[in-house]
Amino acid sequence: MEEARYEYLLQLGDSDLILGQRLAALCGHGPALEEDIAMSNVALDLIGQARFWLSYAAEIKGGDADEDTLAFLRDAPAYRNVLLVEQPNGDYGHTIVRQCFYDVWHFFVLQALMQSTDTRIADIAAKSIKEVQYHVERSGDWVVRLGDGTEESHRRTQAAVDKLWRYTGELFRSSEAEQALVEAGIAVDVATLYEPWRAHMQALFEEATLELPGDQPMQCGGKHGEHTEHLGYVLAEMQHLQRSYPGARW
Amino acid sequence: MEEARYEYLLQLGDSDLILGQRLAALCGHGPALEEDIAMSNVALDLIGQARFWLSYAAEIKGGDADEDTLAFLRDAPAYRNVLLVEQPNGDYGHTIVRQCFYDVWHFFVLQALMQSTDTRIADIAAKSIKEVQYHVERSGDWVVRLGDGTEESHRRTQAAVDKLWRYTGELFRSSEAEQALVEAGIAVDVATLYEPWRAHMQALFEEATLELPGDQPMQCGGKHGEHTEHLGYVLAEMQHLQRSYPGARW
Amino acid sequence: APDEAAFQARIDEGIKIEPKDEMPDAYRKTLVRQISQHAHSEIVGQLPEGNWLTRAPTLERKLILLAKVQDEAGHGLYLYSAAETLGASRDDMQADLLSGKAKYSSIFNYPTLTWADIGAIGWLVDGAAIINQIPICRCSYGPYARAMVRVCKEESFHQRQGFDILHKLCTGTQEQKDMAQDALNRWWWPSVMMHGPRDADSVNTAQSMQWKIKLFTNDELRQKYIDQTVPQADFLGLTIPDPDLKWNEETGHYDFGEPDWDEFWNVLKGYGPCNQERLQARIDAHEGGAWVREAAAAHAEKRPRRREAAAA
Amino acid sequence: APDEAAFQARIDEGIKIEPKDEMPDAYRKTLVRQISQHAHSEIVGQLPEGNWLTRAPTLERKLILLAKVQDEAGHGLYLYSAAETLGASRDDMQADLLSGKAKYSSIFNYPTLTWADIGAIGWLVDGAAIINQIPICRCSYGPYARAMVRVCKEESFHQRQGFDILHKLCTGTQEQKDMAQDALNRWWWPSVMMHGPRDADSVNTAQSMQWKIKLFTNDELRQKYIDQTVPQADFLGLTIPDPDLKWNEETGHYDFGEPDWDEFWNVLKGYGPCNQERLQARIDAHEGGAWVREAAAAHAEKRPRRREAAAA
Repeated sequence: MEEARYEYLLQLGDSDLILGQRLAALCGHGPALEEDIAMSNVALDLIGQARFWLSYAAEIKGGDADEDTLAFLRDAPAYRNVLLVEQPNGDYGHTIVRQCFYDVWHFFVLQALMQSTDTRIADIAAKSIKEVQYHVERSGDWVVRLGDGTEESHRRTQAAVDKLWRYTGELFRSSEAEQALVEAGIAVDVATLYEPWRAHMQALFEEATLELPGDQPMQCGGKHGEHTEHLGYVLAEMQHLQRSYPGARW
Repeated sequence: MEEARYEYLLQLGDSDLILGQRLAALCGHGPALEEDIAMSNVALDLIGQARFWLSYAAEIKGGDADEDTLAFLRDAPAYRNVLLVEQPNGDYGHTIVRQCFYDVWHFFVLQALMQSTDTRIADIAAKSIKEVQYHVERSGDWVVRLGDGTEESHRRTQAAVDKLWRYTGELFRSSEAEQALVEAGIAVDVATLYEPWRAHMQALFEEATLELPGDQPMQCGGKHGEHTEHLGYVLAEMQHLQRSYPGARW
Repeated sequence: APDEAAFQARIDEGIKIEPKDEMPDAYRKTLVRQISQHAHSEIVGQLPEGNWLTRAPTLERKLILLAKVQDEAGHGLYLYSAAETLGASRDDMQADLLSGKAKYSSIFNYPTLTWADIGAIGWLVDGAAIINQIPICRCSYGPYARAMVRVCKEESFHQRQGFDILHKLCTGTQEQKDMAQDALNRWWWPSVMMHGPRDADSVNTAQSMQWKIKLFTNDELRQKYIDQTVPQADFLGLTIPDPDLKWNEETGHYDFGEPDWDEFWNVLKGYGPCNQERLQARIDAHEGGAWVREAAAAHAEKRPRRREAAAA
Repeated sequence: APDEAAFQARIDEGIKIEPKDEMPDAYRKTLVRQISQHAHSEIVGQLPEGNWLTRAPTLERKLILLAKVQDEAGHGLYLYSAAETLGASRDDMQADLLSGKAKYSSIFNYPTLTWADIGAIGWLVDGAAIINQIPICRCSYGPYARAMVRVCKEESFHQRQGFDILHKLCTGTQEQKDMAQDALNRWWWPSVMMHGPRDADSVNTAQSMQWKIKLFTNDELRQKYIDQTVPQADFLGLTIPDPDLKWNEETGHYDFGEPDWDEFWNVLKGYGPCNQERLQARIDAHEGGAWVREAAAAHAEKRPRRREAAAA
């Protein structure tokens, strides 16, 4: 069970971390100053939450593991984030759609985890959910603005939806580690979140005049370390300093 | 003197290696199949030559240094390549102009080094110069084609010239290590190569209907480890595997 | 038709068909489709391996990989030329690739996630390709057969290089061995599917075999591939991820399990892990290079005019 | 002019000028130029530090840096708002930045090459900025003075964070100490030049001082900066790269060498190591974000119309 709990905490922490890392790269390059600031806030929240999850994971792992050894000294196959969050920022339409898909899922996950029988998990979820509530509102607002904005913004945003949709299936499919924990009341059964997530998206997309894609084969693998080709580059950059000066303290 | 020779070999090897690395990233993404193949040839030549220089440098350094420890375990401030070669590929105009500036300089350097009193250096130069002769022809041809092609290609290529020109001054300025070696007949005094290089460029640019930029302050620093912000990213990617699995053999 | 009978008779006698020979339209079309598809596979095949060019772990490995990816571009060139002898134009073929009309080998829609994948591609993917291609060296269409001789020679060199990468990993640290096993786990089934669908589900095989464009069926090639590869995996100390795999004394072949054919068809229909990325990379290269090709054409036209003006 | 005399009298009495007050055109223009230049510096100043956001060595350092870069965007916002109270429009000010007409602090045209540079920027660059800005908290124009109070509070927090980065390096491995010293070597002189040219070469100073927009001369600020910073360098165990630097008992200040003013003017004229990259990054962000801003505007216009339609 401890191994499963460790894996599960990595799933939660790695997804927050990698999405935070992607957003951090946008800082100073956003479409408007206010946007830059708001997006940095989301990145700050996500990386902050990642620290909670990874610190807890490190305690379970024991030894000299800590949030930083987990973040900086695992190679891509040991990362457990969902594929969605490692996709490139692309244009702002892609950034926002990726964010919206994740935020709404993230909210439902944390909402359920507040009832976790693991009180440490429940506490982290309770601390995080207010931040994520704001993320949901913000990315949803932008999906509507971009979807129902100009012809160009509509086209770009629909293209982002069509491109990123294939990474949403994984959000609702449990890994083996997760399944074991669901039975113990520790983890949420993500399959049960699909209907509310989809209903939320449907309402939002209607307002945004965007179309939800039809059924199609989904890309999975992140939760057991089979990523897309992007993650290796993200980590090479993120980990370079820690890897290059082994044992140094920063 | 051995320290100066080591530094000088790094200058030669690092410049070849980083330019080869930049070109390798283009492989499979060039503007035409034949171009892809030709550009890969240049990359192969440059990385091959880098191996000669770095192996010699490693012998001087001694211990368990070899071409790979030098290539993969030095961080940016220890790299000695000129700034020109670490500049991004940009569009193909930038790639070609960067190449042309380097190739012509490279040719004159090797031509002079064939007379080096260090016979190992003279041998490597003699082995390499035929390859570089071909590089000079090829990038020169393309500068003419792009400069005297369409209006768009002329504009793009002139923009590349204007942008990259500021990195050419460094090619003709000796580092301290170099100066010491020049006196011993080991290194070439690069200042003496400026006139022939410029004459070559002038003739080429005339045919290409391009303008050589006027005098302006030049960017230097690569030869003593002060690089542009690009090199750190190049190395993070290039070195990730070696850094992540210390001590492994590949 | 009497012409077709005469044509078939020549093929049956083992006479090579050459570009200027008469040939049935269907023969020509089948060949153009197959050769151009093969050429596209070489071109798109540069991408998964190219993904590790900037990250190869030693300078020597970087050079070897770069030379290999370059060879693939070269194979693409010979093959486009072979298809051109049949009246197809390279521009049209490439347009078909970029529009998604023409296919390329589905194997290249899988991602390269670790350095071990570069070994696995050389060993398994090139290994399977060679099994498919060696018979084509004897196919009825001369230019295709001759191009294939050259391709196969280089591919077998590549295969040994891939095997060598894995061998180094398998004699390395535990992490490296795990990396190698993980790569085999991911590439095994896709490579087994490289020989195409089961014979029962394969269209056109009979006609192609009659024309000696195809000399063995998919299932025959697959068996040959597996028989050849299993001992190599044993040598490396790796476990092939097929619980049904076992030596059959009676047949003198390995029995093996059923690949996930749903996955095969999904990837073929465009839903593999990297279909979008691969095609987009080619489209980006093509569109991003348009101004360069136009400049070269414009300059080529100017140059002789300049010369004339200078001479006048 | 009698109006100007009255205006000057109010300033001399220490009365703050507020947006709706009458003021001489030259006062207004000087302030707009200075405040917008300051705002631009905050915005462009995000870039050199932003260069290490994806590479910060710990998660905590990454968060601290991200929060800092975000603060800079916030400072840009307050400052643009302060300039807007003088009738300048943010769009115009940004257009002037992107066209190269408006300046920003030259220090941001230097590259961040190692993690130690992030420490050096916090310690030296923010340190020098605070010295320049603290007097502005008492300047004659109310909105500018109030914005600066907020900015200075955050900057001094940033300065401590930068110092802490270097302190960690200086108590770390030899490689880390070397990294810190190297950063000091590169950032020292540019930071000393942040107070502007020598008083003898500085234009407009007299008028600005009379208007209490400027309260100290460049050379006074520079001396204050050096006096404050040298003991900090000593504490870190780092050597300031100025052979002429020494304590002067008589004056109670440090004597110091002459910066390379040629470099200063070159960077100001656009020939620094990163001028092109910094401006290009801002242009790319502006142009790449145009469709997003247009969409937001279009949607804002649609929304009330929809509501009306729904209500009708």
